[in-house]
Amino acid sequence: MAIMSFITVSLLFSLGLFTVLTRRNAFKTVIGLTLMESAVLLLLISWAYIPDGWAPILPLKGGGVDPLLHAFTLTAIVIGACDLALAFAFIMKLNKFERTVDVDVFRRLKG
Amino acid sequence: MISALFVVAPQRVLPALLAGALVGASALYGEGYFGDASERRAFRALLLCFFFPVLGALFSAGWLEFFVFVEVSTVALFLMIARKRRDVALRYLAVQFAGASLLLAGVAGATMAGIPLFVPAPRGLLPFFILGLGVKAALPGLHFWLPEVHGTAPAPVSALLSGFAVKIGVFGLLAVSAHEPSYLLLPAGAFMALWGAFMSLLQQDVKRLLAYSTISQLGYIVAACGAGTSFGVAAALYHTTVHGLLKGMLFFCAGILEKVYGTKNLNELGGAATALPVTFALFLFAAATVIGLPGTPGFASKGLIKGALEAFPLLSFCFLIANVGTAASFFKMGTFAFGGVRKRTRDNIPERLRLMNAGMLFIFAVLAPLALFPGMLPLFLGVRETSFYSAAKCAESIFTAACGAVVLYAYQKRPEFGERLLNRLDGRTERFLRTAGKGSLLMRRMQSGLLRGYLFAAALAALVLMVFFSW
Amino acid sequence: MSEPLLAFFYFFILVTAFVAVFLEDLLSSFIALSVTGVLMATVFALLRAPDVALTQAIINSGLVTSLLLVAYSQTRRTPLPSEECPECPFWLQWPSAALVCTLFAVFLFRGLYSLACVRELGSAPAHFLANTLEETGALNVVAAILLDYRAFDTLGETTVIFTAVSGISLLLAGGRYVHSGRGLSFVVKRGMALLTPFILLYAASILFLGHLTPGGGFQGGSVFATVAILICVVYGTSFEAARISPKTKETLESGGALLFIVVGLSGAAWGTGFLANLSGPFLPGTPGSLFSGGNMLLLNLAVGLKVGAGLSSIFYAMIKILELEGDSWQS
Amino acid sequence: MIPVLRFLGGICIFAGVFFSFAAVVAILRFPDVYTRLHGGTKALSGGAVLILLGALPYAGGYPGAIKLLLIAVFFLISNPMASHAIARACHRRSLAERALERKRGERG
Repeated sequence: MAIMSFITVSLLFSLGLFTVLTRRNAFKTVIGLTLMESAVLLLLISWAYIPDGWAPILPLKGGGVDPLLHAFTLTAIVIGACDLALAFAFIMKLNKFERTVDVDVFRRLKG
Repeated sequence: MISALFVVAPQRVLPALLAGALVGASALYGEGYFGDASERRAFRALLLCFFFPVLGALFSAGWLEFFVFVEVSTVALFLMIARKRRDVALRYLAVQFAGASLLLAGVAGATMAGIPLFVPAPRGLLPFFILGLGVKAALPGLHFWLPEVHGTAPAPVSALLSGFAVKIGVFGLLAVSAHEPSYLLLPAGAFMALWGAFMSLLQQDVKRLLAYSTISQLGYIVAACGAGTSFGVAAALYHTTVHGLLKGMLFFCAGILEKVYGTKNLNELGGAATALPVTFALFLFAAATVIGLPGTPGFASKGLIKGALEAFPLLSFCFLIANVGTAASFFKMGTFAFGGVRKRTRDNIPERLRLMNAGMLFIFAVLAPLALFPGMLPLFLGVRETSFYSAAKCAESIFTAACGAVVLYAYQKRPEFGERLLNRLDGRTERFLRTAGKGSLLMRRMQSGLLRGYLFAAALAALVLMVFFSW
Repeated sequence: MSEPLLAFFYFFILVTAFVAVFLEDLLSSFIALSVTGVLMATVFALLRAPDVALTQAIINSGLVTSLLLVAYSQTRRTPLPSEECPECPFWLQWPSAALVCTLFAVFLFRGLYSLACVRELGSAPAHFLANTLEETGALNVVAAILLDYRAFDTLGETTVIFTAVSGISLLLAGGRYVHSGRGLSFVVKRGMALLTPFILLYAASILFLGHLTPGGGFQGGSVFATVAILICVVYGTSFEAARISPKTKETLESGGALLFIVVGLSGAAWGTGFLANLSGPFLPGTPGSLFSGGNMLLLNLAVGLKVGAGLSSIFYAMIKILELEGDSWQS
Repeated sequence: MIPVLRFLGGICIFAGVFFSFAAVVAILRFPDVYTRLHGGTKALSGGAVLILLGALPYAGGYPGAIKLLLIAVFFLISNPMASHAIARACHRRSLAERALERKRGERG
C-alpha cells in the first residue's frame, strides 16, 4: 500500500518537475507546480494513513489515522490555492507588458 | 529552554548610540545633499532599512542573529550605493557576501557549539571569523574594496559606510577576540595605520583620501582589539565612537565641497574657507580631532589606545609615525581645499547648504561633550582614566602635528614623485581587482536570467544531495 | 479500503497528469488537471481523510480551475510559444530534463522506501485522538487541531490569504470596471435561482457544523466563494457587483479577521492566553450539538468569512480586467 | 426484502455504468459539439442518476438514502442547465459551423 503511494508520489513529482523544466508556456508551468503540490499532498495523506484506521471523527470505532497531518495538508491546500491565484495574477500582469506567456521572455530579473 | 535573543550591555549601547547619531546626522544631511525629491524619499527609507538591522546586530545575543542582521544592513547599503553607481555597488555586494560566506562558516560552528557574542571563539573557528569580519573591517589585504566604494558612494552613504559599516566588522572582532594579546591583530593594526596614512597622503581625491584615512584609524582600533585587555576593548570602542562620528563629519564636508565645486580633485579645489565659512570651521574641528590635538575627543581616545598598548613599545612608535602621516594628509586637505586662492568661481552654493551644515553641526553637538568630559565614555564602559591631559601627551601630540606639517612641506616640493607612486599603486590594485573579478564574470554568465535554468540547477543540486545521502 | 481500488485511482491520477502535461491544447490540459484534482480528492476520501478530500474537491479542483480558466481567457497568447526551444541551452531540452527527472523519481522513491515501516501514531496525534472530546468539546479532531490546538497557525494562514488577496488586488488594480456582462440565458438563470439557496444551505452546514462533521471554515468559505463566482458567471458581473459590492467583500473579510482576533483576545483577557478555548471564557456544551466546542463555531465563522470573501475578491479582481477587454466570454 | 432491493440496486448500477460508458463512446465518436453534448448529457444524466438510485439500498439507512436522492435531484437540475449553457455559447459563436468548415477545408 505504502509502496504504491510512494511510486505514485515520486512519479507525479518528477512529472511536475519535468513540466516546469521543459515547457515554456507559463500555464504549463502552473500545471507542473500544481502536480508537484499534489504529489506532496498525496504523500502527506498516505503517510497519515494507518491500516484499519478510522477517519478522525469522534467517536472512533477503533484506531484512528493521523489527524495532525490532515490538518497540515488542509493548510497546505488552502495556501497552495492562494499561491496559484497569485501566480495567475502575475501571468496576467506580465502578459499585459510582454504580450506573451512565454516564461523565457520574462528575463527582466537578470541583473 | 528559551534563551534571550537580545542583550543590552554597555559595549553594545555605545555603538548603538553612535549609529543613532550618525543615522540622524545622515538623515539631516541627506535632506540637503539629494536634490531630487524621489532620491530623498528613497534615501530616507533605505536609511531606516539600514538603521534597524544595525540595531538588531548590535544587540543580538547569538552569532546567527548578528550575521543575519549585518547582511541585511549590507543589502540596504548596497541599495543606497546602487542608486548612484550600480557597478561599484555590485562589486561591494559581491565582496561583502564573499566575506559573509566565510563568516557564515564560523557562525555555524559557533552556533552549534552554543557560543554567544563576547565569548572567545575556539581557535579552529577563529580564521573564519577573522577573514569574514576582516572583509568588513578592511584588515590588510582585505581592504581593497574600501577606497573605491567609499570614494564613489554618495557622501551621506560614505559617511555611513566609513562611520559605521566598517565598525560593525570591528565590533564583531571585539566580540570574538580572546582575552589575550593576539599576535595577528596587533601587527595588522600597525600595518593598517601606517599604510592608510601613507596612502591617504598620496591621494588627490578628497573622498579617497578620507577612505584611506579611515583604514589608518581602523588600524588603531584593530590594534586595541588585539591587545586583549578590557582596557583595550574600552579604548577600541571609544575610538570607534569618536572616529565614526568625525569621519561622518569629514565625508559630509567632502560632499559639500563636491556639491559646490563639482569636483573631488584636490588640485582643482581651493579657497573654500571664505566661500563656506561654517563648513571650514567644522572641518577644522574634525581635522584636529582626527589628528588628536589636545582639547578634542580624538586626543582622549588616542591617548586611551596608547595606554592600552603600553606593553608594546614598537607599536606605539608605529602609531606615532602613522599620526604624522595623518596630520600631513589632513593638512594637505585643508590647504588644498580650503586654503589658497579660489580656483574656480563656480559658486553655485546650493540652497540646501544650510541643511547639510546642520548635519555636520549635529555631529559636532554630539562630539562637543566628549571633548569637554573625555573621561565620561570610558567610565561608562567601566574604565576609570583620569590622566588624559598630561604634559608629555600634549607635547607628543603637538610634536607629531608639527612633524606632519614638515612632511607635507617636503611632499609639496616634489609633487610629481607622489603622483607617480600613486599611479603605480593604484594600477596594481586595479589589476588585482580585475583578476578577482574574473570569478564573478563566470557567475554572471551562469546567471542567465532563464528561470527554468535556475530550477534545473536546483533540481540537479537536490539530485546530487540525494545521491550523496543514499550512499 | 481495498488496495486494487486505490491502485486503479493512482493509475488514473498518473494518466490524467500525463495528459495534462503532454496535451498541446491548453484548455484540454486544464480539464485534465481538474480531473486529476477530483481523483486526488477521491483518494483522500479512501485514505480516511474526509476533511482534506472536501477541501481538495472544492478548492483545488473547483476554485483553482475556475481561476485558471479566467486567467487563460484573459491573456493574449499570440504568438503561442512552441514547446520546443531550439535556442535554449541543451540542459533544458527534453532529453536531459527527462534524464534528470527520471533519476529524481528513482532517488525520491528510494528515499521514501527507506521510510516505509509499520506506521504507528506519534505521541501528539495519539493525544489528539484520545483527548480532543474532553479538551475541546469538538467531534472533528482535524477541526479541533486547526482551531484549538494550533489556532495560532490558522491565524497565520488567514494572514497568508489576506496577503495573497492584497497582492492580487494590487497587481490587477488600475483598470476601471465596466459592467457589461449580461449573463447566461433565461433557463440557466432560473435554474441557478432554484439551486442557489440549496448551495448556500450546504455551505452554511459545512461552515457551522465544522466542529462536528468534516468541513469547517475553509471549506464552507470556499463554497460561499463558489456561489459568488457562479452568480458572477450566470447573472453577469454587474448583478453580482450590485448584490455584493467589492466594498462589502472587503468589510466581510476584515470582519472575519477582526472576529478571529477578538475571539483570541477574549481568551487573553480571561487570563489564560491568546486563543484559549475551554480554559478561557468558553463553555464546552454538550458534545455533538451545534453549540459545543467552545469558540470553534466563532472561529469557523471568522475563517469562513475570510476565505469566502477573499477568494471571491480574487475572482472578482481577475474577471474585472476581462470585462474591460470588451470581449465578453459569457453570452 | 433487503436482498431483493439490493439485487435491483445492482441491476440499476450496472445499467448506469452501461449508460456512462455509452456517453464516453458518444463523446469520443460523435462528429461535432452538439451531438457530443447530446450524447454526453443525456447518457450521463441517466447513467449517474441510475447509479445513485442503485446505491440507495447500500446507503445504510434513511439519512444516507435521502442524501443520495437529493444528489440525484440536483444532478438532474444542474446537468441539463450546464449543457444548455454550453450549447448556447457554441451557437452564439457558431463554433460547430466553423469546425465543420475547417474539416471540409482539410478534406478538400
